[in-house]
Amino acid sequence: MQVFGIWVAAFLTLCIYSFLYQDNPLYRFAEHLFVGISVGYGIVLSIHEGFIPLAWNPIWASLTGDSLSGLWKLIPIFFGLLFFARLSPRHTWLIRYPIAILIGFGAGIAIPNVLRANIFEQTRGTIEPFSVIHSQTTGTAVEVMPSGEFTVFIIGAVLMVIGVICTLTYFFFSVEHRGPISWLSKVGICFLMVGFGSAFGNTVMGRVTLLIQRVDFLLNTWIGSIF
Amino acid sequence: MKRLIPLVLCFIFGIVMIATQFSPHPISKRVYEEVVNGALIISPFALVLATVTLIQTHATRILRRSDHWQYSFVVFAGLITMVVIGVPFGPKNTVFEWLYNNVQVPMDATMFSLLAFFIASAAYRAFRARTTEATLLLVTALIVMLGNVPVGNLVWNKLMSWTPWVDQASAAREWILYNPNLSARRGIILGVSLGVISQSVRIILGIERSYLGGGD
Amino acid sequence: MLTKLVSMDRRIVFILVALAVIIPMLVNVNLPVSTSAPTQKLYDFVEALPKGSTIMLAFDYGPSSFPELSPMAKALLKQCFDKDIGVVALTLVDDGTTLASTLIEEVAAEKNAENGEDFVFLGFRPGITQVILGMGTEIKSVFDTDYYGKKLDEIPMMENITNYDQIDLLVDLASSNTTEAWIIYANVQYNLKIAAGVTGVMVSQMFPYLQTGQLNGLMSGILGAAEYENLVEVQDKGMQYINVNSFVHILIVLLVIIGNIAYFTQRKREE
Amino acid sequence: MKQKKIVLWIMVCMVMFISGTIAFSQEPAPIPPSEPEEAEVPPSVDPDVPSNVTAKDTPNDDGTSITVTWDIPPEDSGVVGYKILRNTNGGDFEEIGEQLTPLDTYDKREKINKYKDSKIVKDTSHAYIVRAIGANTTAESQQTAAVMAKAQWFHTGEIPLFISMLIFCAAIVGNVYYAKGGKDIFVRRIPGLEAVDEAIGRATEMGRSILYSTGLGGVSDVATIASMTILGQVARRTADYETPLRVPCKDPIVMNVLREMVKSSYLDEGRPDIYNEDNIFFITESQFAYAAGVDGIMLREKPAAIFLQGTFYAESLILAETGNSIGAIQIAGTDSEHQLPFFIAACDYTLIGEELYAASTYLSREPMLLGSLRGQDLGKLLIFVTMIAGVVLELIGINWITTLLQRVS
Repeated sequence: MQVFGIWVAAFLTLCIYSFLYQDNPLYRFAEHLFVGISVGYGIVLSIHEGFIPLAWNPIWASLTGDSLSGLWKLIPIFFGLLFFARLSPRHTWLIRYPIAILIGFGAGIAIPNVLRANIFEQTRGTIEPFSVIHSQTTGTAVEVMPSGEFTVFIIGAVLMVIGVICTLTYFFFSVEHRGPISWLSKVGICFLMVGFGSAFGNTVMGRVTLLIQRVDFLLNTWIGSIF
Repeated sequence: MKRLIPLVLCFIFGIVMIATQFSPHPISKRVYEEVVNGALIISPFALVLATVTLIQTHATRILRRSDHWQYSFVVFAGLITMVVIGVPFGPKNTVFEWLYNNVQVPMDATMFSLLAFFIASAAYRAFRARTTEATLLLVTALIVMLGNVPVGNLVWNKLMSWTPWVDQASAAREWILYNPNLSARRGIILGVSLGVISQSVRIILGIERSYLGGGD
Repeated sequence: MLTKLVSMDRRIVFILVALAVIIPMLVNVNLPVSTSAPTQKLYDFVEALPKGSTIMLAFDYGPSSFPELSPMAKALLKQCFDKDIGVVALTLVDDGTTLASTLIEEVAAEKNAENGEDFVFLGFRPGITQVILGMGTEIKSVFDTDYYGKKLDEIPMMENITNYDQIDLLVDLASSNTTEAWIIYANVQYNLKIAAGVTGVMVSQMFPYLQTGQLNGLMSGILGAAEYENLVEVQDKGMQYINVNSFVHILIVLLVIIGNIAYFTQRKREE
Repeated sequence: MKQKKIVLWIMVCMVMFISGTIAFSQEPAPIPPSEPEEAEVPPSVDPDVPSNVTAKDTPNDDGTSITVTWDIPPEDSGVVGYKILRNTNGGDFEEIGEQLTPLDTYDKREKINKYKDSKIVKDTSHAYIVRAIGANTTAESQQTAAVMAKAQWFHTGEIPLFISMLIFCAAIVGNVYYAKGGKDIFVRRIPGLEAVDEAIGRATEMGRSILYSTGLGGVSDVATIASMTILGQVARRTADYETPLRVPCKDPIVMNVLREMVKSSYLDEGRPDIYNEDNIFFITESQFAYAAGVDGIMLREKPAAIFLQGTFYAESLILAETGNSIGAIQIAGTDSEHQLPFFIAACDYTLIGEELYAASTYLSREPMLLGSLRGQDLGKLLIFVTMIAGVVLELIGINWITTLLQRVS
């Protein structure tokens, strides 16, 4: 069974790589199989890891036991069932109820968390290096940085503030980009490009490693299993 | 009925989720947990619905004999196999696990690994030093790539052996990633976060209604 | 010729990439790997631990990043088993469980390490923050049994281990933000020493923690794995993959340079 | 005149922000003094009696703990550890918990000894005694007043967060009403948006379809909602030109909303007859299976224009490169900052981050969106001011802004 599994996996791997040459029946076969299998997998997981432990078990427990708290779960189930209204064209509008709940829920969760984790945290991260600069220059720092390293550090900190401000300026929409604003936003674009370049370069290694692993599988595990 | 109730529901759930996050009281904690759980229960139902749609789409394709209709049978085969084995026996069943490990995971990994090819071809085609911005993009990408693999330092140490600095290829990469890269990302994140907040405020207050679709 | 080079069919690029992977893999070329300071720091830390110490190893990655992170885990486990350092392993990611258990069993079989004597695999519990904080007071309160269903009380190695006080180092192998969680909750609140091995894409997020000394070492991506294999003197996937990686990187760099030369020569001629 | 108003607005926000934050920020703790160490204490001394012992309901919790605090003894106090004793409703005192070292109880920020008792009995009052342990002898403190733990409804530590949330909300809502009142709001040109018409026109000329993907995001993601608005505008044009518009979906809920949306666009243009529901269809929820499916569609149908707008992950480049290989005009836009480089490299036009949100405003010109865009710009100004003020203050050694931002997060 294990050897058979390797052969199946190798066959499907090659089917998908054949896409690199052009569209062909083998790729179409793998693509459709992949879609079918993944939807099936999704259904099984949402029943076994979602519906049963989260809704069914608590309800069952309150039907057989004393505590009735599990019956609360009937409310979300009711709203979930409203999705089936989609099947009847006259009642389609009913699915707006569960969708509205999910959207309101998502929006409510987002506001404080985004403010905290992204805005406050990122602003602090930009300002903080200057407290190190202050403590280094006034001699209150625990560890004194070597002067060369400190210079690099100052350049980095100043560049960071300039970069953040210029990039943000690029994202000003209700002002026309003329004069100083246009200059700032041009510098911002330069920062963005450097950022994109480095993100691109940094991702290469991870993706190539994934490819190497697949080739390793084909060459060593699969072909290796033949000989 | 068709528009007002959804807007009210959206408002209530939004406000409740915000309020509970500012309150340490046990009752508010309990409400928070129940709502999070409730949302987790509602979402899977949407998938059941989607499956119905998927079956409809492919059934129509087969009935109408549209292009490549034969492949729709493959979709059904995969779907039915997983559901017939998985739903009654659960995801820890050996056959289900076998299918997952030898069919789904390899295909997932292979699709992911296609990126290596596409990254190379995108780099070859798009990295042309046409403008200042494009040049910046290209040069940083090259520096970071060389700093990532040992060859980068090897080449540096060979070429720059007359300078006192060693292993500067990886140091340059580190500096770029930590400095200009981070500030650009911060700029994007700050802007996007403001967008997220304003969108959420509009949704909760019922100003943004596009999710209701058109009609009445 | 030039026009052809400028608008080269991408399938030629694909073939070149494939060759740059397959040939070095078959031929086994070895390029020297120098060791970066953060990796060396981790190695030195583990090497300095006396016999009978314990490290905790968190396998916080799923199938999509295992090519990068599992070589690190292997090299580190080999070092620990060779030095008689106990290993308490666990995962905070649900799809990491099978990967982690297979890997540990494989290395243990190779090094003759005993489950329960030399290592323990606790498995997975949901809720990252709760798990990390909970183990700070008592590991048993979060994991009452190990992955194989054995009670922690009955495991000889766990006899003297109740919480982080008896753990000398935590190594987090991470593909997402788990390292930050370990630092915030286990290091700041319980003074647990922490090191990490992360995917290449994550590395830049870790620099600040290295600077502040909250990380006692860092392996970055497949390069970090190769460096570590080099230090513990094993030849494995890390070395092999980084060598192949070098070739693909060189190929891409060359492609970009050739593409630009061709593009500009063509443009000059047209003018 | 207008500008004066804006400046006034910002000033008001700033004053509120700063005064609100000053009130809740504290003097930051410098590096803690040498932490008390047990080894250096000469063993013969009797331990000092713990002084100033108080018990309080722990603030900002759910009513499940009481915090006991006492002073840090001088270095030669002879204390090697502490034990906490507790009584319930005036009963006898019993030891609770293990013996604590001075390091366990030392609180860096407030420079005080602190013990949080989280195993209290609900709805009962407790009094505490702190017993200092010396090398051979022990010394007990006075007993504290009895306290009962209460749950709080509002976390006072979150006040700055709460205030800044209110300010942002006010800025956005205010501007939305300002815009709804008929005031014109300027939106700068967004490069790449001009290409939308060009792309649709080309598809029409060639008699090919248009492919539109809203990415992997759920219906509550901002990027998805922005993308839906853009799709609504694109659909109006395709309804005019009778160009087929294909929308593969990853999320079933998004699919439902999109169907409604596109249908109403076609209705608005008076072409409900050419709206075909099957053109907006579900593929799968699995990330790479979705990519495989969309790739297949691209190769078979060869759309002339491809829009990739919304939240994308690693599959971004798979889609963009395949789209490029069939020679389609590609307009991408995402707020996932990790994927932007790949879109920039592989697509003809890319909307970067917030540009995606602004694009939906630019195309639809809805007062609501225009207003909130201006509100967001005010938010950016506020961040600017905080950042610059923070840097300047840090350089002269005042760091309450940093401390405050840190405490909230």
